[in-house]
Amino acid sequence: MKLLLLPALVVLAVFAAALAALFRWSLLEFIPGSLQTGGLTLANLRGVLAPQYLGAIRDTVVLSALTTVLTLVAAYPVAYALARTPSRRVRSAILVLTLAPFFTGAIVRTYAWVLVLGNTVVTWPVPMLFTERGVLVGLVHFSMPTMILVLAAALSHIDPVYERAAASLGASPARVFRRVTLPLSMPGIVSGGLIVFAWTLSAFPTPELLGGGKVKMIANVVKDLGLDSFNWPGAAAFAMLALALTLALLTALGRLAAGRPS
Amino acid sequence: MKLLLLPALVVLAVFAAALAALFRWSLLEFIPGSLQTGGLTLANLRGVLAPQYLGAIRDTVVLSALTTVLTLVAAYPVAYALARTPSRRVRSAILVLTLAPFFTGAIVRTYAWVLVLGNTVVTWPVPMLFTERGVLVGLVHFSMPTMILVLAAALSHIDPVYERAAASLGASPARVFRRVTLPLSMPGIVSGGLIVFAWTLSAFPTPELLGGGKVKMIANVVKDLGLDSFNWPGAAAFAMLALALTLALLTALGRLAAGRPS
Amino acid sequence: MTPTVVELRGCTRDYGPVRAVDALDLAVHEGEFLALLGPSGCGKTTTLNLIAGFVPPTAGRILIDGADVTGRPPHLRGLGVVFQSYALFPHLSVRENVAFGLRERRLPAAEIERRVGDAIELVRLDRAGRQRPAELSGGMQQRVALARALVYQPRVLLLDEPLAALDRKLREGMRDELRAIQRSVGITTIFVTHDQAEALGLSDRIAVMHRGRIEQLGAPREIYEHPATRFVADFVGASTVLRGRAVAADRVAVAGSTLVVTSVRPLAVGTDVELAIRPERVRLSTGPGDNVLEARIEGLVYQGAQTEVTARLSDGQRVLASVGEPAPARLAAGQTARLHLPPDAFMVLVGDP
Amino acid sequence: MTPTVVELRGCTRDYGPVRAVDALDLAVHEGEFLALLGPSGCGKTTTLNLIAGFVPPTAGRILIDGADVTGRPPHLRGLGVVFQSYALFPHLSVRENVAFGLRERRLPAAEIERRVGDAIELVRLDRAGRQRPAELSGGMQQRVALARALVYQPRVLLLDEPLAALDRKLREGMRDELRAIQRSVGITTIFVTHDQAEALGLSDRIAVMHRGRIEQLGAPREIYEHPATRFVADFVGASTVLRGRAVAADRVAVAGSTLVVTSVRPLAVGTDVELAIRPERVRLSTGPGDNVLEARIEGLVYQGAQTEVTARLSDGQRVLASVGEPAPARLAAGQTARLHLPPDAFMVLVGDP
Repeated sequence: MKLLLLPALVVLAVFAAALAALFRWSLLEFIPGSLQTGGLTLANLRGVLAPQYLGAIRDTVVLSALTTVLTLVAAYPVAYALARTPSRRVRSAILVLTLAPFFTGAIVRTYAWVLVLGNTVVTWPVPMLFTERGVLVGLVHFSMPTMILVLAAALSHIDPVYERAAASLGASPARVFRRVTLPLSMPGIVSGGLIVFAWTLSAFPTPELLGGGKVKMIANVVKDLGLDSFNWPGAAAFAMLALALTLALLTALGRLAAGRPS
Repeated sequence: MKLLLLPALVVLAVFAAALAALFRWSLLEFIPGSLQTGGLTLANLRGVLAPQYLGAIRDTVVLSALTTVLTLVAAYPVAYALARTPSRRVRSAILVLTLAPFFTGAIVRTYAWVLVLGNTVVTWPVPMLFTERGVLVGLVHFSMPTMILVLAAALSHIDPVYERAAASLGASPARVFRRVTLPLSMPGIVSGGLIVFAWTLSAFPTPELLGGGKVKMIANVVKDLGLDSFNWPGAAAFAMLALALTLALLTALGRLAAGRPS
Repeated sequence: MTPTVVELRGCTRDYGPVRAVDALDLAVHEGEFLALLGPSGCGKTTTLNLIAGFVPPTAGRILIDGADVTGRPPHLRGLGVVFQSYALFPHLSVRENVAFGLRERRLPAAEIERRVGDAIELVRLDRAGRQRPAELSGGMQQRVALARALVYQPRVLLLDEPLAALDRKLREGMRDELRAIQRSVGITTIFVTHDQAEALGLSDRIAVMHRGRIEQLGAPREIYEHPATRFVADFVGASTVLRGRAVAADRVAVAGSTLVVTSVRPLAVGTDVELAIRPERVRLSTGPGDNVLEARIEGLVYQGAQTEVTARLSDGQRVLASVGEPAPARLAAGQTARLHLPPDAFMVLVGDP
Repeated sequence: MTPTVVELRGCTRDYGPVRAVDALDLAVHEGEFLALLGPSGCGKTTTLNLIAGFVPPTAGRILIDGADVTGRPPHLRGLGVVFQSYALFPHLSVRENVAFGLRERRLPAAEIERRVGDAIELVRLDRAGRQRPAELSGGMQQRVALARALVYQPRVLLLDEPLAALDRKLREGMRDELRAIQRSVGITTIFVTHDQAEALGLSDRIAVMHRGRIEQLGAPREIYEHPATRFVADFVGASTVLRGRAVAADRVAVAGSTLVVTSVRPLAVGTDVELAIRPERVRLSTGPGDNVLEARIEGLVYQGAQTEVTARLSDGQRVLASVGEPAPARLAAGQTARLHLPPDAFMVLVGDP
């Protein structure tokens, strides 16, 4: 199918060029108050690690990690039900409920949470809106559909005969889950966790709206730099940081996966 | 695994409650200049179809459809290469190149396009930035990773023996693609197209930044209503519209799929 | 009489509108090796699943050692199961797979270590202990599955087509090994198969299943030499079944000739009867004689030790014959041959005509 | 002599460090049915893929009707292929599947209609034309695959284990049908199988493959009665192979006794020789005599028509015997039996000792 390889190369070249352009911008000198840029410099990349940004980076990593863990815990049972129910109707109901927020879009979904967290529906014992707690709730909700789909795909690839075998060997349902289902779904847990973590690292509308300017994640810093200060080289440098974090994560997990015999 | 069903029900109940809350808000009367709402009304749902919004709805549907088709065409060859290359390295390279923009986040990606489309890198023969053309480019780029992954999954499920069989029956590589590979990848084309279309219907950062206020899609209208006018019931009504569009699409395609014998 | 270990009483299992198992009664005795033999869809695997507890019966009861276990979940039944696909846990090593059942029984580590070692030795896999199942050949995987199911000394061993996934050559080796291990352990075993050669070669008793019911239950020799029904005669041993009319207590008219039939019971004169005869009992005859029919040879399949001959009688009925080497005459398709059907070779069939 | 249709000249195929096919020479004649027989991994499927053009050879040339097709892509080779999994297009109906090859040849619609009808009739699937492959049974799918590969009258038919996916019972029926269709069409056919019974029953010639090479090539009877090597003797017919020392031109010392061996060639006195003997040629003897060895019975496997006996000689060598019914004596494991090995039953092996 060489006929398909040429267009593939073209598309990939465009992707590579876009990435290269972004990288080049991150190396250009920012001239405040101007859209023009100066010569090559490492100042932007150094600037990323300036004290005023380190807090945002730390907050982002912590929030992403928490989101990943909470999403995993909340999504697993739903994914299990989705993968294992014999009923077409139950499957459809689960799909509609979990995918609906996915398809209403970030803005609508986030507004819904502004309403819910803003004490308009229920009254919360602790402040939720414009706190990290609120952002976390929004991020988990945002990540749920993806996580559910990835986990359900992994779970549906596990042959139920393994669970039967474990039961025949004397394992109670809880033990079957612990010793067979859970370890065999590990590939789904890893990819789902990875996607959600990396995705949350670059989340924008959720922290912007639910954080109300009080919670800053990397994307919000980038937006401030780009849109408010027109510091596009600085924004590009942050983008490179996010990308580097993601690639580092991917590599680490790849090593981990290669380290344990399959 | 009844142990897992209870938490699944709890999670699903939260989803259902969020959806119900959104629906209820869409029925509450908006009192301009106030965050309080009045009694039940259908005014918001009717307001969605007011002339000043119909243009945005039409633009959204047209842009989403164009994005879906262009993404499909651009993503197919890459997905094919990804699914069929025997080389681990080629696969890794394709994955890094296609997934990198996915993980840099909407904001960074969109800024990169602001730079590229804004005649700062190359000079375009026609205006790109702040036009529907520019938004389209951004949306296609945004949709590519998802489409590539969905198509690659579908293509990798096609047993190459079918292609061998077609070749043995006298079909040239182009004919093998046309008569076997393409029809057998139809499930991936349908789900990929559906996801991208529905997702684009609710796109926000791309039209907001690349459209520069001149291109309005539904999410931008919702944002204006919610953030600028504090008309949350109106925003909720729009969310319901987006959801209804998506469900209608899902149902139509479901019918279509059921109509043709598998 | 040896005590009954597993008993099914009127067990029925429906899948939607399909009745997979139909009011089945079965008693399996202490230490015996019982085969459930039948074509796909006959209900044999469902029967195994009922015993293991993987599916509950729609009606009926299941007893193990006299105790009603109908509602008891699989992990409390204490059985050993070997699955067709082996179902070895891919994330565990061979040793960990074998130790699985012992760990669930919370035995002391030293005890587990010792028994796993013994079981691995029993199936001759001493060197593969640290490998993952995916690194093993089919035959080795089969042995691990067997060791895993035997190591905690279950009351009953259930085998679901354990040899079906193996190559023909390997299958025969594993068959003998399986039998030797079962004998040495002395465990009551129920074995599901669609392969009559496996059932005949391995079992103490065979239950031939058809449409959710047991068509015949007996020792291999009994099943082979005295099939009760046309289905059993055909499924076990690919017999020829001839339809004819009894013209005397020991004579049957078939294709214009009269055959002498030595049967336990005298035939009812004037009734239609079905006679089954094994291909290897049909002989080529050089001249005419008693019980010799003329037939046109339709097909010859050389099989080394013997040649399988398909021939058709003058009335269109088909006869299969297995002719040993060296053949008494050179055979060719289209020729007319004389087939001798010895009077004592006939099996008179009853039931589903 | 009949003309050569397919010819492989010194074909080698490597997969990374693994040599799947090793400098293979093979000529397939017009109209013949040739089996490539061997265990999994012997290179038989790779050989088929080389002929079909699915993989290029690492070295060597492939000729069809004398023309070099080594570099020609599969769709220009004009062959018919039936795959082990059938590879029926799931999105097309049975008729559309069968019409596929004709459409690619751009025949007029009426012609396609007619030939598809004929092909579907040939394989007796008249009623299934509009169904999808998934709605058909395994045997029916097999027939569709055959019709699809035959309908455009290819020069050569390639069959890759076409019966392996079928149940034992169905397999035997399809085997006969396959042979009948091939005969009636008269097409040159190359058939890959790991099943010796299929190869013996179907083929005009058998190429027994081992480690990427053809170990022996000949008619079924020749392969069965005169295996050239230990591998062939064991793979085809599960022979016993005895090692002994030639003490005269026609005498071999084995396990303390001297056996008379009728061989085409005189044996070189003092050399070690390997004698193969088929299980069905070994007879039980009631008393001592020429060519009678004592052996301890280790295992008995009842198979209905015969019982397979495994026995061990005093020097530890194993002998397999197939004892027909009714057995001359009641046998039991552990007993000592006398085995008669007829002088003309021995096959003297050459090569890989």
